[in-house]
Amino acid sequence: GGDKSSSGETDGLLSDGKLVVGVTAGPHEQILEKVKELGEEEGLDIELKVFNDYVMPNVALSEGEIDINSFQTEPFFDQMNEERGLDLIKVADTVTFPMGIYSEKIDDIKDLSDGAKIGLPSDPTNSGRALALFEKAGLIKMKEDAGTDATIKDIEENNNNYEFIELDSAQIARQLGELDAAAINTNFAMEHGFVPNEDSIFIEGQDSPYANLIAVRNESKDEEVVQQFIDLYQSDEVKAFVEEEFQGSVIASW
Amino acid sequence: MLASITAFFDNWGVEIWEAVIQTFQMVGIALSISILIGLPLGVLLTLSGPGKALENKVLNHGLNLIINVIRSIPFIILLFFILPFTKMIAGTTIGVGGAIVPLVVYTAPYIARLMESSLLEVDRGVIEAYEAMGIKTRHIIWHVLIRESRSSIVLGLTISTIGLIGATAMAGLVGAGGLGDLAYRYGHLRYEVDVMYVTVFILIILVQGIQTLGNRLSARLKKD
Amino acid sequence: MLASITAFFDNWGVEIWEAVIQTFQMVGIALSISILIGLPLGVLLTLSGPGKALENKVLNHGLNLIINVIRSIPFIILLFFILPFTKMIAGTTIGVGGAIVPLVVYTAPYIARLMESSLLEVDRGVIEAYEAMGIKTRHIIWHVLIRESRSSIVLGLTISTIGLIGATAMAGLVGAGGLGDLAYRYGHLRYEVDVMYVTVFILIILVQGIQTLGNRLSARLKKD
Amino acid sequence: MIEFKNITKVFHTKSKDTKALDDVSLHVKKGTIFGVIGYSGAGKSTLIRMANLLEKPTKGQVLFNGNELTKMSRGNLNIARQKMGMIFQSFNLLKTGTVYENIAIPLKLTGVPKKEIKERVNKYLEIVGLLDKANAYPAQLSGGQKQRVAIARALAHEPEVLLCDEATSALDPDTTEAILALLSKINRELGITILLITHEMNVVQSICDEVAVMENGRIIEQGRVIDLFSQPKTGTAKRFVQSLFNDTIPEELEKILKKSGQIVTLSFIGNASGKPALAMVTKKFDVYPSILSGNITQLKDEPYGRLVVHLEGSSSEVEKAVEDLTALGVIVERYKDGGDSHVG
Amino acid sequence: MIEFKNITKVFHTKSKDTKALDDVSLHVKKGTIFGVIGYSGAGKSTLIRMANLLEKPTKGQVLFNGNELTKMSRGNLNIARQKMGMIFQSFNLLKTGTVYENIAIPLKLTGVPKKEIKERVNKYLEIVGLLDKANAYPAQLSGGQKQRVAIARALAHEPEVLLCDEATSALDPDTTEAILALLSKINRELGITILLITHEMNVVQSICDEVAVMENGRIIEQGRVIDLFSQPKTGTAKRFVQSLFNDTIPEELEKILKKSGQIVTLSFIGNASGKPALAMVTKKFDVYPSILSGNITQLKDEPYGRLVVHLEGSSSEVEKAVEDLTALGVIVERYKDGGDSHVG
Ligand SMILES: Nc1ncnc2c1ncn2[C@@H]1O[C@H](COP(=O)(O)OP(=O)(O)OP(=O)(O)O)[C@@H](O)[C@H]1O
Ligand SMILES: Nc1ncnc2c1ncn2[C@@H]1O[C@H](COP(=O)(O)OP(=O)(O)OP(=O)(O)O)[C@@H](O)[C@H]1O
Ligand SMILES: [Mg+2]
Ligand SMILES: [Mg+2]
Repeated sequence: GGDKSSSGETDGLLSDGKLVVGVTAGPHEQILEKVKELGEEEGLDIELKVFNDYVMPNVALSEGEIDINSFQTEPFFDQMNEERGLDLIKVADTVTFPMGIYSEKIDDIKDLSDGAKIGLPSDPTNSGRALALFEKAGLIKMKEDAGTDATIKDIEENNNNYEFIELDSAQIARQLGELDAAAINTNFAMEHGFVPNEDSIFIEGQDSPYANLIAVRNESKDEEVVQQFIDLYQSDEVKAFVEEEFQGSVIASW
Repeated sequence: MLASITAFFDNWGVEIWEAVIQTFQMVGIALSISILIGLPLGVLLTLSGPGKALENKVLNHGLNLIINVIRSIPFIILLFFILPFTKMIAGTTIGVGGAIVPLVVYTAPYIARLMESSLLEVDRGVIEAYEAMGIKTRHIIWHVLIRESRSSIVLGLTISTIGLIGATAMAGLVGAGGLGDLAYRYGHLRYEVDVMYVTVFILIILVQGIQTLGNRLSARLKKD
Repeated sequence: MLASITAFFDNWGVEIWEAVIQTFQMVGIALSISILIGLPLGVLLTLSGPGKALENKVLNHGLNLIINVIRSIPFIILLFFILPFTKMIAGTTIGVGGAIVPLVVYTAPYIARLMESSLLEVDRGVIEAYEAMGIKTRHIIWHVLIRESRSSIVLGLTISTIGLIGATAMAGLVGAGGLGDLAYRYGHLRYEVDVMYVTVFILIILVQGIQTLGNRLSARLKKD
Repeated sequence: MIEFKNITKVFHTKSKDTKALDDVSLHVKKGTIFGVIGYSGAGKSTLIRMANLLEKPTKGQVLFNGNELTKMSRGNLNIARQKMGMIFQSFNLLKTGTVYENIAIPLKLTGVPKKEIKERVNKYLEIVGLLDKANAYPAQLSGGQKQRVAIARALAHEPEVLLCDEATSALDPDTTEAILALLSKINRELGITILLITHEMNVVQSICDEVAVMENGRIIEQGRVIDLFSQPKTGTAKRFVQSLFNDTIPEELEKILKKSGQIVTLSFIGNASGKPALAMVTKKFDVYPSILSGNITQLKDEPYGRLVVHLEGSSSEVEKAVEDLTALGVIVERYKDGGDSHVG
Repeated sequence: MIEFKNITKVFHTKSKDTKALDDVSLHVKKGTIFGVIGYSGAGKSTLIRMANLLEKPTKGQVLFNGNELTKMSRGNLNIARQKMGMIFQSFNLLKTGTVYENIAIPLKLTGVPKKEIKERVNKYLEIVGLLDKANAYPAQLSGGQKQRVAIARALAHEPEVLLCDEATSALDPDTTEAILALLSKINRELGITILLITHEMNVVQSICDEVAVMENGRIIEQGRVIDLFSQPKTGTAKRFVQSLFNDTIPEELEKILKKSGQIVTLSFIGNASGKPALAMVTKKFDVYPSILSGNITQLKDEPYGRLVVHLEGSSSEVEKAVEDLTALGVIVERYKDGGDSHVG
């Protein structure tokens, strides 16, 4: 279980009888609550540690304070694993939050005027992705080596002088009125009352590389309880819950 | 070494400079407005208290309640809670303009509270002397209460300015930028530690400067 | 109406109750430790100043610098900046345990600053009277300085307690939970506004209670 | 000018209630200098603070120029207060203001024209001898200097009424005399009414017209100064008068002298100094008067003296001398020691 | 016991420097009561604050029992200070403590056993007449009551030396007398040394052995009290003495009387009261002495008198009378008005 920093102990993740799972607040947390419920039925005691931050869940996992985390996209995970030299490993796919571009002012992305204000999420799991989306929509051109954790600093061409404003991902929908367009995660868009496929002026395809994942420390990837957890997560009950709860704004990617 | 410093500033110079400007804008504007609101609020809060010159139970309880309500709400929530209000006042909820309103809402009651604790320390005898001369309460407020507690008020304002700088770090959430936001987003979230160190260093210089200035001024204003 | 309230609490009662407990834990523990550190720090800061009983330029400048450095770093960054230190002290960096250390690091210098501005207001004459009686500085600190400024110290502690409650909202970043975090997570991130309103309401009650208590106590301790 | 009507003031504290004033009535007439004396804690400061309503009476009324202060609006009260200057027992100066500012600021705030302010401040600073301290802050002043600033501040308003609470208690005799001379002068020349609290009988002696004696929150004696000095009715008044006329002698001396004559206290009022009564008696009878202690002084209007005298001689001669002295208008009393003192 | 050696104290302020003490040397011997008088701002408080090093000398040394205070470690200084009690001009009480606590807390902190504290506090509260105010806070006390608490606080330590800065300035004469009697008593019975600053000459007169007169930071005169009273050398000393002996008469009176004789000032020292000099002269010559003003009083050890007398009679008779008086040990001076006063 958690709070065991000394790695490689033979008694494994369940030493204190609980599997400690790190998540970020929001949809990941909601899904994990469902998983936890299922775990109870099967006699697996899951404890959730909810973070509001995108770095801590990995750091805490690496330090052994938690056993598993489920909150990040693959590009972000790879980046962080490498940069900080963490020995973490992806063990399963979870869900995808397709990202769309929304606007209250225009109906077609081509109508964006010169110097338009365009919002995008400020957090690292989402901003690179939003920029990639803008590139795909033909608004900008990114540097070649920009990678998945690109920031607005990595924009190479911005011929129409768009002004990019980084905002809190959860709030962009509410502030959309002051922007000409913005990239919004589908879950937040839906909570705001948008129907993604109808209201977006541009949306990520189903082939998005930004699937979220479950990560563990390398040393514990083979533990039985990890697989048990993955099975719980990738169960039909969870899939049904995701479909019902998020109405297509969160897509099960397994 | 030198080369790497040059490289760093080539890369980040603009962002850091912008962040500095944004921080100064946010702090400067928000502080000015907060003082304009917080000072009279603090005076009113103090003087409407029991046994004071403008004793008024309803006003006192009302002010206390409002200040407490605002101070109850963590800034991170306040920032979004008052979006409609921000929009109404500032016309925008984004950028430096959008950050000013929540920063003021956060800082003004804080200043009022610090004012209160300064004003309560003014010697009653001097106030009485001025009352005895038939001087108007509004003049007593300015020429006795505020004057006599100015050294302590300056310290309070120093403390709140530094608190305000801390709060601007979260103003990044509404796209206002600033040093704190730069440090958080690039330094912490993206692990560009250089950026973090440099911005934090600038913040330290800033805060150290403000505190030193505040302490000096306060000591100079103290005449006993 | 009643039914919906019951439903709400059936649904959220446990979370809210847990958050209340977490908030109380964080505030209670962090405040106690912060006072234990901040009070002596404030005394040392004040008394090492120019012309004071323990005048010591190096110590004074050192303390000032340390306090300023810590107060320069926005809490959101401080939280992560000191992770290794947190790990060393608390053995963990997450949860309530992991939040305590940064909360203390944030609050103690703050208390020290507020202490400083209270202590500076103590009448020099009384201190002199006790010096003239050959009483040890450490006794003067306790029986004169702190005693005479206790009313103002209580107000300062009230202000910092409320600041601390505000900071716990960010402790959610390290998974410590608490009311502020609940409000942020559900209200802000999930649009469950009911939860947000209820938690904010509880926070308001809490803050109002603390402020009222603080003001009352302060007024009672004031004897002039 | 100022009239207190049945004023009672009770201070409530947790441990007990203190009746600082108990049904006090007093009329300070326009143009008079009215002194109030009494032991420490008698209620003097509380009384003077009633005059401008710094302290609100629990019961009773305070009238200023016939108008009830207790019923005035804030604005009118302020107008009335501007006519009253007050010198506080504890000075109450602005710590953050220089000596100059301490006098100038209130003048500015009560609407004195800018040009005049400078003149007035300098005038009164000169009067209290503090021109060279104009730029000093109160913390840099001696006790007496602070008191003089407070005096200058009150005088600079040139008020109609001056309320002085122990205004000269921290001053040396010379400065005190100068301040009293000044008060006398403004009273005489400008008709300013002065209500003055003091514990120094020489202050009462040298400038007061009327005097009231307080004890335990009550006025126990009141009247013209000369009457109080010559015929104090209460023990308190007697002891205050005695403080000035120092008419006690050591007990051993008393015992020795009583063997060879009689010890008497002589009080002269008015122009007794015109007739050298003691000299006449000395020439007429076989007595040798020897002055043991006492004081002859000029009260505000009239001279007044009080001497303890040993009349050496046979008891019949002494008897006759006493009769003669009495006939010459001197009050003769048999000397007895002043008795127990008030404290401890 | 306390020795000041060439003490100079300069206060630096932005506008100018003030030399509060200027090369002052003074020796307060064990067991004496030493008075310091001087005009407001003369440097008296600064001097007394040197005695326990509350104020550090710019130049010079302070010795306590032969040890140089200026060179002591903090710990030793504290030990020395515990032997000195001090009564401040501005009381300096704990605002947050009751009267009881104000006396008890310092006792506790200087290591007085718990049981004894209660006794002592009550004893000294009784002495200063404040037992009934034990639970009051300073803000609830009158000026004199605060001063009495400060006195009780200093006395309760039962120190070897007592430093009193205007300790009775806010007290009525009766209370003052009682406090002075107490100081006299502890001086006599316990041998306590007292350094006392005052502007009230009657305090000097009734309890001091020695006295120093300060002016502009310097000691301009110093000696036994009786010498100061009988032969004041400096103008300042003369004016202080005059304040007690009030030997001025109205100018009009002076003019009238001068026509019928001569006005003289007579000073008796020692047991002049044993010989009724004035009476003898009256009988012997054709003069009618009439006492105009003056005072005869008991200094600490000896009686002392100073009278302004009108000697009515022909100038030759008056001349003879004056000669006779001088022969009897009376100092006779031609009366002239006291001259200009110190302030404004
Ligand atoms: N605010 C107060 N609360 C309670 N008691 C008070 C208060 N102010 C004064 N008293 C009490 O009222 C009585 C009268 O006080 P007051 O100050 O009028 O005395 P005073 O005659 O001026 O004495 P002094 O000559 O010592 O200045 C005292 O016993 C005092 O303790
Ligand atoms: N802290 C200070 N800074 C500057 N000047 C000072 C300071 N303290 C005292 N002085 C000045 O030193 C001189 C002597 O002051 P001190 O208090 O010794 O006078 P004092 O003889 O006690 O007078 P008083 O009888 O009025 O109390 C005064 O002129 C005063 O203004
Ligand atoms: Mg009084
Ligand atoms: Mg003095």
